[in-house]
Amino acid sequence: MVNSKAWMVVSLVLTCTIAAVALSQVFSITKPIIDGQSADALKASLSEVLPGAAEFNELEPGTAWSGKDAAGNRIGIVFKTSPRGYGGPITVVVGLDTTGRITGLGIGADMKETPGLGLKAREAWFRDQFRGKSESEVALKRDNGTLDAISAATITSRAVTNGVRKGFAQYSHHLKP
Amino acid sequence: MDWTLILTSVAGLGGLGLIIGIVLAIASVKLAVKVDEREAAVRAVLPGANCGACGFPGCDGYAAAVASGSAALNKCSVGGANVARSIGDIMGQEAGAVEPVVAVLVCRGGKDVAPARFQYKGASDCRHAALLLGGPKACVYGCVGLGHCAKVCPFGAITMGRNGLPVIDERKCTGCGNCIRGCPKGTLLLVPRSKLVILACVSHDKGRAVKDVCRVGCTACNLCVKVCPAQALAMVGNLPVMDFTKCIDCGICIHKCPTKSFIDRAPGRPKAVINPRCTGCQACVKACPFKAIEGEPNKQHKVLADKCIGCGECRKVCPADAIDMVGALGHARKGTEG
Amino acid sequence: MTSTPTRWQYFADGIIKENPVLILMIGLCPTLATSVSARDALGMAAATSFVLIGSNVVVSLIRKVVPGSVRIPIFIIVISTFVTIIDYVLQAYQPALYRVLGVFVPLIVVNCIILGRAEAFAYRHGVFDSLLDALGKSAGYGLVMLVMGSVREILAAGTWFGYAVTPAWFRTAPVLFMIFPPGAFLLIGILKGIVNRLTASKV
Amino acid sequence: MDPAKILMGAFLVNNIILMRFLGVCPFFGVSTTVDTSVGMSAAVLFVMTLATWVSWLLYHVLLLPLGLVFLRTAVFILVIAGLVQFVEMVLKKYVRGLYSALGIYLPLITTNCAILGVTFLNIDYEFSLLQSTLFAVGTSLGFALAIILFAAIRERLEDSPISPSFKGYPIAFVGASLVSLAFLGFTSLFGISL
Repeated sequence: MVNSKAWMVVSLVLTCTIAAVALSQVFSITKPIIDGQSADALKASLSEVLPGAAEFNELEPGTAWSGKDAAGNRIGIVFKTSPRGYGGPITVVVGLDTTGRITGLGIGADMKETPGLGLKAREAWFRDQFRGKSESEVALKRDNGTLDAISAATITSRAVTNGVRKGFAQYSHHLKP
Repeated sequence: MDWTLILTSVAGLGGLGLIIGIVLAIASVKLAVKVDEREAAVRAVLPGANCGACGFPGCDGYAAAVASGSAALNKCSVGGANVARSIGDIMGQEAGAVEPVVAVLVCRGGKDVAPARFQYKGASDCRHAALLLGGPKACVYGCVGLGHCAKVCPFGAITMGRNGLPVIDERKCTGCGNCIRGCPKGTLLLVPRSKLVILACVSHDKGRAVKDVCRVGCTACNLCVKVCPAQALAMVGNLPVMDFTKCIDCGICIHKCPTKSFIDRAPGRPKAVINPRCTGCQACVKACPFKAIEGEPNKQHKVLADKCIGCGECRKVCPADAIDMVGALGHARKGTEG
Repeated sequence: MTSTPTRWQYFADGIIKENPVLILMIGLCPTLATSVSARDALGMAAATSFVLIGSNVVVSLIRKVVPGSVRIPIFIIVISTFVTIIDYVLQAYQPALYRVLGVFVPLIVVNCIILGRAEAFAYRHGVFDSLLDALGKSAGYGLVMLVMGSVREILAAGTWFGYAVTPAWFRTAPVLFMIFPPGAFLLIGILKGIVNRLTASKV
Repeated sequence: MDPAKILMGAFLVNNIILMRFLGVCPFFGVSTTVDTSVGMSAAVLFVMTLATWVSWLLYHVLLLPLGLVFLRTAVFILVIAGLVQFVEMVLKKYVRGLYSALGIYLPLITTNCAILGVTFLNIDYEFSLLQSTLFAVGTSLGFALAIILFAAIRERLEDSPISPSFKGYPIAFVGASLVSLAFLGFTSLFGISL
């Protein structure tokens, strides 16, 4: 019985079914937690790059939001781009004030850069460099700009700066009220 | 319990499992390789060293050839007689007797007696060294001594000696021939295990040319050819070539050779002893090539033990059958059984 | 093996005598890739151990009913189930560690140790022995990962589990080489040399 | 990303073995001689390309629309395992020589991190089918380059005088470290940041 052809197929299908049931259960349990995390993570990251903003409404689904302060008047916009880094896409979130200067830059948590190297992009010193820069000033020292790259992770640094410039070009039209 | 998710994932993964299961099931039937069960049985008997001594690409190759009947049953020298017999049983035929062979080093030019002519710092392998002007050794014919044979021996029978010559452990050696094929200088020879006296030199030079490069090299002085009682040696290319069928392993050439270029694989040799039946006819005195017998005519003669090498020539000519070979039993020579 | 190995040996062998990475030479990919810092290395070792223990137990449970010809796909599904579980559990409850390990968590499913042990051991031994073997191999794997992670972190960042253990001047110019792939290869080469020296066995 | 960059990126810039650490087990196991390495590379090229097509189609046709993304790992590895077993049967039937040369390494191709790794990277990089194919071919060429290059070095290492405890794997690792160092030189060649 153990080695008959029929049992060969049946055992495979049986294992797949059990696996499928188990995985779907695990997924349905962990999915809300993961979504929950990323939902409030999104809100946190948006307000982090646009200080003083109380609530956001979506300009473009998933990529651009406009931020209002507690009093309800617009103080700027936030956009998200995902340039391709060393290990895969990097989510970059940029806040712009109404004059088009960067108020803050956040880097998504789910990037797959080389552990311990590209991941340094998330460190504050690198992100804070972007504060106060306008579109033309966003460039690495190496590309005759003012920002210095993460040592030994030029690919990641360049990916972030390119992402920011691309974001400026695509979304700064939202700034004009 | 999100039933739709469970059902879709079961359908997805389960369905895929079904498809793959069916494909593999059909494939295992259609693509089944028809393996002759005799081939599997023969393969199981073979030692599996894949050494190629049988002339086939490894044991699988030989098993396939035997099963298809296109190979003799006793080609596996590594397995020897019992493997041949079990293959015979499997194939239902009588396997011929297998003459066990063993690898022997036919060069005694170690570092102590055969100096190098330049320092070789390249890859420590004979085949590489031999490419460079024939190797670092003054004698270009001799064993380079960098251990290629030791490396290729699948049975670990060869280790490198102190003087840079390989030492072959005859108990482990199965005669597979890997070392013979690997050696760039051809200083290893496959000889039947029963063969005891072998020339240990491969130099085609003569006289002084050999003396300059190696103290134990054969200088082609032709003495061994003259003294050999069975005329088993013939000088070809400055080397005495031995006819194994004629040679009676008496050992005379070993002791007569001025440069000790022969080796004797017998651990010990018997000695001649004259018993009282001796009539003192002195036939043996003339026959002994080493003047090892003395005594007055018509009196009981005596053998000088230190001079006698146990070649057995005296025993052959003694009319009164008064001489026996004593000691080192089990190494009696053909025609000189003690 | 003259005497059938005692239960204790199933476990103890895994750590030194049959250490999966340094002796059996399997499971090299994640070892080299995620041992950039001690914390990540241990995180990876823990995740791998969870999957190894789970799969060894399940494989030995079902070994009698698994048909020989499709045993590999079935083992694979069992292993990938455990991997997906740890993948989503990490994402949900340990997002920080998950971000660091990145693509290597799903790649545990192809970690040669797990399928290797399932095929070589669990398929032929009882549940309890397989569990012991899995624990032993995980301990051995964890040990190697700890050593690799610590050495690389100390050399490359001057810290150990994040705490500075080296003088300040060293941290300004650490041995960045150890973060890069060549450093990992070199380190495991030296470790393997030392192990050879100790066990005096020539692999 | 234009095709040439993907191909060059996978082939040289981010070599799958030496830079991404995927496929290291067969890399050390098979690379003792050049011809087994060539055989292994051919098998990897074949299986990796096939696996990429099948996994890409499965993902974008079956998993994404049905929202079964969490099954990605299980489905991909199941497909690869089935594929390798199928390839093993075909090789055993028609290409006996390669089958006996690769022997143990065929089932180990299933657990070859490089193949599954590539299928995951194709999804993460959101490549189209053509781009994925290019990436797979580039990667397996990179695999072949690394393993054949290294096999030649290892054959040479066999005969060099090394202290006994470093002979075999340790010196192979050190050798690999140097080869990997050389590949490090390719980072961001032609501005490829793949």
